[in-house]
Amino acid sequence: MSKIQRGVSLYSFQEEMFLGQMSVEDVLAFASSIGAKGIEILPEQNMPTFPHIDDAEVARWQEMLARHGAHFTCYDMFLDTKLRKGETLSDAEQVESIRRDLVLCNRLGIRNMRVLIFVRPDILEKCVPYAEELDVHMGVEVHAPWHLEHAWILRTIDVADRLGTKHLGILPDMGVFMKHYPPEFRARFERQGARPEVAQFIVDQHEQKIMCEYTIYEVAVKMGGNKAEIAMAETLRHAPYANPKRIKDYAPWFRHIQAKFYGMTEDCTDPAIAYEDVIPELVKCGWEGTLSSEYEGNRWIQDVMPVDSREQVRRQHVMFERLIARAEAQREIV
Amino acid sequence: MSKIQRGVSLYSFQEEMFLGQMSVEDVLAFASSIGAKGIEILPEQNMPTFPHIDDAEVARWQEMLARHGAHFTCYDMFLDTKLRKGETLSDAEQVESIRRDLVLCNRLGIRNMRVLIFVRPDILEKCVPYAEELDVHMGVEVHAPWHLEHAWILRTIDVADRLGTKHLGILPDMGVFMKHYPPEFRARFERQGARPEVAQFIVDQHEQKIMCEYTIYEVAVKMGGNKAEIAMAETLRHAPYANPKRIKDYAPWFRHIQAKFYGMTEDCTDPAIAYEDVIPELVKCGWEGTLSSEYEGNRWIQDVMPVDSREQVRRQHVMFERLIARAEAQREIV
Amino acid sequence: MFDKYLIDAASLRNTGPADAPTGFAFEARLGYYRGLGLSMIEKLDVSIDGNALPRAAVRFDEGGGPLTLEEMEAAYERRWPFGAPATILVDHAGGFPAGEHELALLQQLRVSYLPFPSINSDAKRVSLSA
Amino acid sequence: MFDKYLIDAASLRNTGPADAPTGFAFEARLGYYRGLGLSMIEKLDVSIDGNALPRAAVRFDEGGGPLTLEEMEAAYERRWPFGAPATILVDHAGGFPAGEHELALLQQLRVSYLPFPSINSDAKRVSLSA
Ligand SMILES: [Mn+2]
Ligand SMILES: [Mn+2]
Repeated sequence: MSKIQRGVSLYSFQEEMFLGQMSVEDVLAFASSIGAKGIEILPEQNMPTFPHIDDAEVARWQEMLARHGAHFTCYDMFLDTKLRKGETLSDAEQVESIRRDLVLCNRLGIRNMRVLIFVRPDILEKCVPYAEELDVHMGVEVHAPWHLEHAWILRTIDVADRLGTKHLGILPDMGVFMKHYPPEFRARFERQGARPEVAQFIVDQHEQKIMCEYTIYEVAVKMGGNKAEIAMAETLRHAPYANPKRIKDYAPWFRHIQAKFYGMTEDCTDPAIAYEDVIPELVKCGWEGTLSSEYEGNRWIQDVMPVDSREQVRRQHVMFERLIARAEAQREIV
Repeated sequence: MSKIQRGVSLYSFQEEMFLGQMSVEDVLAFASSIGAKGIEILPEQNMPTFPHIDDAEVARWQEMLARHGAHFTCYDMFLDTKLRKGETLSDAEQVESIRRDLVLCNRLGIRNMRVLIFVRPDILEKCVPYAEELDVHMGVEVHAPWHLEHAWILRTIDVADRLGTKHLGILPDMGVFMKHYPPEFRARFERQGARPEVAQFIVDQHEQKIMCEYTIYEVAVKMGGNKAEIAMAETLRHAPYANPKRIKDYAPWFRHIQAKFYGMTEDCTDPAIAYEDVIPELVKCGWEGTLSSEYEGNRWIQDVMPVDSREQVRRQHVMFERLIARAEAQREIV
Repeated sequence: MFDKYLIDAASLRNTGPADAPTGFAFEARLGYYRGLGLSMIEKLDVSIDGNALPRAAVRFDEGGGPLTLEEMEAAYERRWPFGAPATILVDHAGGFPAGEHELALLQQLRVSYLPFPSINSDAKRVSLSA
Repeated sequence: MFDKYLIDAASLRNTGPADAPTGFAFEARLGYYRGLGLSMIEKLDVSIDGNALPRAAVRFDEGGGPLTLEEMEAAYERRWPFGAPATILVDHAGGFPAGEHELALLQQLRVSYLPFPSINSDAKRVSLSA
């Protein structure tokens, strides 16, 4: 059996939950039904009384998970450094906010915490003793336009190495592996007035992996792009294709993956994110952890069609099963 | 003895050559005097009759090199795709221009050609048969803001791997390893009106490796930066610190290095580029090739002081000898 | 990410005496994928047919009692939860004008991990069903 | 990268009959770190005291004979080598004006690997020494 487990982030169902069409228990029931038993939560999204979570609430969640044979995988933290107008939280306040989250992780029985990428490595260093004591891994989310090799990310890894701790590292968001431009992005920009030939130009430039600033310049200045076209070109800043070969080099520093996606085709393939390259790398290096669905397609289609997050997540998991099985088989042959 | 050889690019002496204060033979004599026997040329800079180089001219260069015990290492090509107003050279014309350069490399006895980063991988693919026949390695210059792992660079490597050729790869410019902000940049922006506290903010942000677009936004929008301050912040787009650990992964695809620098201190250290991290990596992986000085400091200081490219290059080579010897010694111990 | 859902058009109602309304109110949701502390809500701009109403005319109540936007800036212990309706109260002599008008709401949020303010906005043609 | 060196101030001279000059000329260098084919030199803007002279009044000669800027655009076989002076000839009735004036030269180059034009410029206070 594979060491790679499957799960979902509640983030994936934000459309239905926002509109009151799904409860968290509906999400758990659905996730369980597709074998995605690992549950990632955003307490600030999914726990209305946050940050005041009493023991009864903790028990309620544990019972709900048990009812569906599910378990928690990851806690997505936020850090409101701009709580007060015109000033930033002091370092001590930042550490205290993170400690609060670590304590809540521990109470909930969660061993991975997603740390927002803007949190300073020296702040995290001060939190390591709490993370160790509470046995929670703090993983800085590697989110586009950053990538696994960005010097900002390496600073956190350097801190972890220097301290020799196993409780600080990274948490990659698969959005960094955007091999092809998402059709959902293109379609929305076309609905907003992007001319098809300009949209095609942008898609072609991305396909060729041309430095995004060149494309933005071409569209904005040389082609006299309209507002939708320029906005579409600017999405390229956040659409890097990082090298999947690096996964093995960073595997020791991550234990959980946010499996970002924007839309799946009917035959259960992802037209944008390079899971076909990523999953074999994960299998090859023997990585253990959870691929946690992070569907972010709702905002790209909600203007024109109903959002069906369940169907999208279901398709992604069909793909995961297929790709994991294929990679495992390949591995046994080699 | 180390497999790493030392050399200079004529690019380093552009100030003195432009002003007629040094001839190419002066450069060769100087380079040889500091043990930098490998010579990189830019024919479009250093050969006034380019592209018409007759056999007598070739012989003149060979004799000049022999007089100084030097040898050619690399030929920096250009590709004038915009030769004609309003249209781009056809693919066939681009291939023909590159073939012309490869032939000239071969006539000059040069086995490495620096290819500009904008040259398309599919054009280079068409040039591979010529490169193989003429025994010239075409190395796409990996120049900031690109880096070794950028998807555009990986496309060329994919072509090389698919063809199984040893005559296509990359040619890293060490400017991608900018660990600290160059003091020469800062000083010039301060002369142009950047306030010291804003300049310090920019330097601090770079030191922390914060995503450059954030710093540009802070300076331009939040701090109401003046023209010099915004221009200084914008240099951060071209000041990445790529991970030196990747050098070993890409060593099979490069045979020559452009050793970019902006200024050396009197005690022969580079305050900006991470040669202290880069050279041990090169030594560890047994890389064979030439570190070719590419001094680019002239444009940052010429407004306020005379440029002394010789002294700058001399200092860099003192550093190279020191760092190579130290890394070799470390290697023998381990 | 939820701009089109911010204003609950059906919730629009006048406030004050029925025969001499002093304002109107409606339910709104926060256009963000998590809840947020009230102190980080920098603006709740309400406008009718493109005319912005004064900031001082707007109050907010997520359930903890009405606050002026000024008071909200220091409401460090209160939050607007994800997907939850809150009441936007607007002082407006005579109440919401008769007939159909465009009611717009713009939310400007101070999101710590973004260098610029996060802005969500919605505009809907609404009328008081009397 | 060589902006301050573009104009050779000492080379300024009038052209045409000495008693009724029809223009002036000076030596200039290309502000780029390599030579460039003439067809890629898009502009050679000459101005005196901030007043631009007409494009049609300017001619260029790197040694191959004078060309109008229009003709330069198709001069695919000629190059302006690195660091080499070339003559900028300017039609200007009466020659260069008497006394000290600011002479400026702006070069706009079409550099294939840059998405935007490369611009180099120099301005020097000069006077005819005769
Ligand atoms: Mn994510
Ligand atoms: Mn270079």
